[in-house]
Amino acid sequence: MSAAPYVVAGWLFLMGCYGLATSRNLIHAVGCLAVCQSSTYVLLLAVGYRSGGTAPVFSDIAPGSRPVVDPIVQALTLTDIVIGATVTALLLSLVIQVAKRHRTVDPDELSELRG
Amino acid sequence: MSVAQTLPLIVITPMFGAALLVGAGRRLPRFAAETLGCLFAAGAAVLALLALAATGSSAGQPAEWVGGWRPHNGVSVGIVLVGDRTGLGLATLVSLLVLAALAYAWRYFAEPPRRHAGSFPALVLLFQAGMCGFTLTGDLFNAFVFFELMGVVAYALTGYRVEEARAVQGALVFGVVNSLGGYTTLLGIGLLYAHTGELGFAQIGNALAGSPGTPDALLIAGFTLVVTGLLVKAAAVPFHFWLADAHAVAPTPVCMLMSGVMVELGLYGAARVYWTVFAGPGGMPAADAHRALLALGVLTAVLGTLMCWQQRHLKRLLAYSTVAHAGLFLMGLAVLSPAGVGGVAVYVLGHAGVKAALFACVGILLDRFASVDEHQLHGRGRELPWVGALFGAGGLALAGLPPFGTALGKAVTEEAVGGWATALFVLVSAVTGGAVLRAGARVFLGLGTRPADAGRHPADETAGEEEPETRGGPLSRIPDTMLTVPAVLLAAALAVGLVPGLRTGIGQAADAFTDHAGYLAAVLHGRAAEPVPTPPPHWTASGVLWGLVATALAAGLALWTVRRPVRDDVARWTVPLRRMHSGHVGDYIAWFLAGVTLLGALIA
Amino acid sequence: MTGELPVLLGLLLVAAAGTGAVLVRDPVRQSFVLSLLGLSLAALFLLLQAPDVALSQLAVGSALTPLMVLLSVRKVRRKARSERREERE
Amino acid sequence: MTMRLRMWVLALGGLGVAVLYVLACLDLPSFGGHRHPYGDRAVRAALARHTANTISSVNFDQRALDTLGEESILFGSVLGTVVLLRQTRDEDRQQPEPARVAPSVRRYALFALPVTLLIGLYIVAHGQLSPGGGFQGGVVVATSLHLLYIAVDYRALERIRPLGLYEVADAAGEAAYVLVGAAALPAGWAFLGNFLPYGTFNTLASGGTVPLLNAAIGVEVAAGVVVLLARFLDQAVEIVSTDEEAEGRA
Repeated sequence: MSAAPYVVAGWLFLMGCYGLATSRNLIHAVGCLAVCQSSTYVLLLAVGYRSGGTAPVFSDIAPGSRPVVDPIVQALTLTDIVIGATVTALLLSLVIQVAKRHRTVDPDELSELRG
Repeated sequence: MSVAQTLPLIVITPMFGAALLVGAGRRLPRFAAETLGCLFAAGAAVLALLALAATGSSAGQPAEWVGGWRPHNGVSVGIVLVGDRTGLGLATLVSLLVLAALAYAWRYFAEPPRRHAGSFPALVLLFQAGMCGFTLTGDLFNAFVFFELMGVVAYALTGYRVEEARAVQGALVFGVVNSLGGYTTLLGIGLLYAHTGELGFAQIGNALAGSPGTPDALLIAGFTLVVTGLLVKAAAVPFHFWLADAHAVAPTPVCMLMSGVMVELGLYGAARVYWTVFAGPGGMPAADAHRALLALGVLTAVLGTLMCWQQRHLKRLLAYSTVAHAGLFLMGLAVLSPAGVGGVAVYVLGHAGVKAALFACVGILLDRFASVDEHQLHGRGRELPWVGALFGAGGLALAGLPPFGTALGKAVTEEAVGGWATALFVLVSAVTGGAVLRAGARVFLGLGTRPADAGRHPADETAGEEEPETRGGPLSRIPDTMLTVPAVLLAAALAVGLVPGLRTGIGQAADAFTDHAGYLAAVLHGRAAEPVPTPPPHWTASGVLWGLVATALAAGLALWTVRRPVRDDVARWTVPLRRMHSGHVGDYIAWFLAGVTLLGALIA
Repeated sequence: MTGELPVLLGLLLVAAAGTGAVLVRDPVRQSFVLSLLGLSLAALFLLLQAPDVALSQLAVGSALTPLMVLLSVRKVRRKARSERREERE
Repeated sequence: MTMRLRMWVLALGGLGVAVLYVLACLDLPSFGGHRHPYGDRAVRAALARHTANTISSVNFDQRALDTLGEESILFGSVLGTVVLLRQTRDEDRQQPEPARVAPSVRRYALFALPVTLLIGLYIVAHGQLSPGGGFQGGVVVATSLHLLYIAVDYRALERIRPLGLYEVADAAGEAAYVLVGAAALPAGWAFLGNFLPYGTFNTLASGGTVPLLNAAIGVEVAAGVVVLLARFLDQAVEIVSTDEEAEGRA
């Protein structure tokens, strides 16, 4: 258990890379990139977890009454999620244009840039 | 207002300008939008210059805690912006180059999207904000955020000409590889946070000092992963594949920015992270970092040079020369000494001016003749003598002709690396400069035989027939701005080599940049520490001599090549090399992972 | 230790969904698996006491991203379809 | 590069990264550990500033510069998408046909729309108190408007979606964040300083500038996501290349 979340994060990252490297469809590749990114969420939140801790929101618990988990990593993950969504949007719009101009979204067929 | 307080303004001025341009974009005529864009870019440049001038006279490294979260007893919850000379100097370089790019695009650039007159300058301003933020921040995660900001905007700018098939594809490859690099960096940040519980450069460095000794696997992995993303941006082999694909297709003003500063900012980031976080006790042993950076630097320089020489697509040629020079910069940083950093700083300044000027010249060719192919353009440049002169001067400067800044930077850096490196520096400069001179001799002088396939060569995917970027088809007359910008940039590159004050400033900046303890003291305790002064970069007889040798070699190489008949088939031994650069995302990702492994193995 | 069993299950679910999202090669079906990945990540984040993050993961990961993927697929497919018809003619 | 060579490089690289990463994991403090120096400081700082939701305090006060960067990334990529998915010279617009919607779907969507909209606004408004905030709420608000597409049709959506206005709102959100941050300067604070009174703990007006910055993000995200989705919908529904159009008429 003590290292399971970290291992899962690494697994997601490598799986995403595998998908990116072997993808035959650029839309699928962008999805794989999103999988890669989810590894960073898992790692960050796992790093900030504290056994028995509760969420660092003090609207219904009294400050100091219970241990809380690390709020910093949560803020970082929030930022990270926004970045992920925007990068996905931008890459997908590029894929749409690639499909229009090259009439394919298969990276194997897109070999115009070479050498 | 103190120097420190101006630091955030350097970042937010272009941001606000971008918001204004988008908000008012529907009503603004094109002229007004472009003027506003230039004004905001210039505003940030002036602020950066003023801050730099004010810092130049004092010893400290002004640090601004955003939100006023000043540290107590060395700990804080906030983010710090640090205006040391290196950071501010780079912010100034970024802003001036952005101004040059906007001036170059002035009025000539293709019609903006309907009712979005301000979108191009707005994107460029956001690019500027991202780069300035990246140079000034003193926080690892904040650096990642600004890194992503410049990344995201750069992808959009690369694909700006959506009707060009290659542009959108290059932008996509660029986006995928760089995003993956960013996420790798973030994984590394996560590991370092788990290890130290801090995010600021200085804070992490401080926390690491608590557990001195040989680095464990966690620290090695953290360093490797963080640096990977930065090296992707810096186009170090084997993370460099995206660069040529993106640079070859991006609009010319964007190429000027990407080759001139964005790539170099990746190197800056890696160096900054090393010195502020890992250079102290409990960090990475200098020998390990030296070995890894030097090996990657040599690899990058050699591969970039080999690829550069084989290109006939002029933008790709310049792009690979950027890869080669990034390798040289990496070798200079690998020395891990103020002399190496100072040399690289001079080299980067000179290179930015020269490379941006060369791209500007190629942009003129593209807009006049709708091609950037060395063979197709054979002799056609004779009607543009001034562009030819600038292009030739740029080629000579790239090869290291004294007294250009590139020559000084090359001389100081090769001396800092020492030994066999001098030969490599001379060869890389000679071949990349020679490639530019060769292209210039063919295009602008019409030397050599006219290649038989000058018309069309369907088998070669990297031939450079393209749509011009200007509105209403090819230009009949070159606008003054397009010619002035490269001239000014080359003059600036010349000034870098000639102005003694700049050299002293860079020397001081390098001393402070490599002073780990001084940075920590300045940021965490507000104590100004004067680093141990070392001699600033300066001209030496041997440096001038090697510069002249490299220039002569480059000129000789160029003349020798253009006199020989153009060979249709490429040399056999280069085939596997060219195959590697396939433009296939999957290949690049595989190389990416291999690169992380290589980097980790070199460090461990 | 028993208190962390749900976290372990959540991790397994996330790992499985992530693997599935990579192995499912058809982008339409992938977008559904991605949305499942978003949901399981949100659940995991709740278990890790991160309701803020869970909420935005729910909004982005299981709605916005799959929606954009689907719209892109629709555009790309439509383009491809019309071209195939052209070829037949 | 051949497929086989790529797989070899990939396998070697992946293996190396896996080894590096697993070795690092073995050195990591075990999951659920109690050492979080920065986190503990952040909690204390948030309470000192009367912000009940520590994450909002970190996002909009302690590390507000990160959020400015994040907001700019969103702004930049919305702008980038607008530019990349623009209608090019070889493309035309096609009027989307009015669609027939099943009454049950319509009833559900028309009911869900105001509810979702309200939830979204609530999430934005309570950002400094309870989980949620400008970003999460903004996405919910933007998504709720698109229920109209499901309930009626694309044209109904277009009627409530004057895109120009949303683009201006997007820019205004970005500018507002910068301006609130800069407003601290004349008051003698650092940029993004929390110069307003902190208010009473656990009330809507607590946290000083946190609710203002939160609202700026909310506006920008809601408007930005609407513009973003509009571009994708445009591509999927309206914009056709000339050859597609010819085929459609045939």
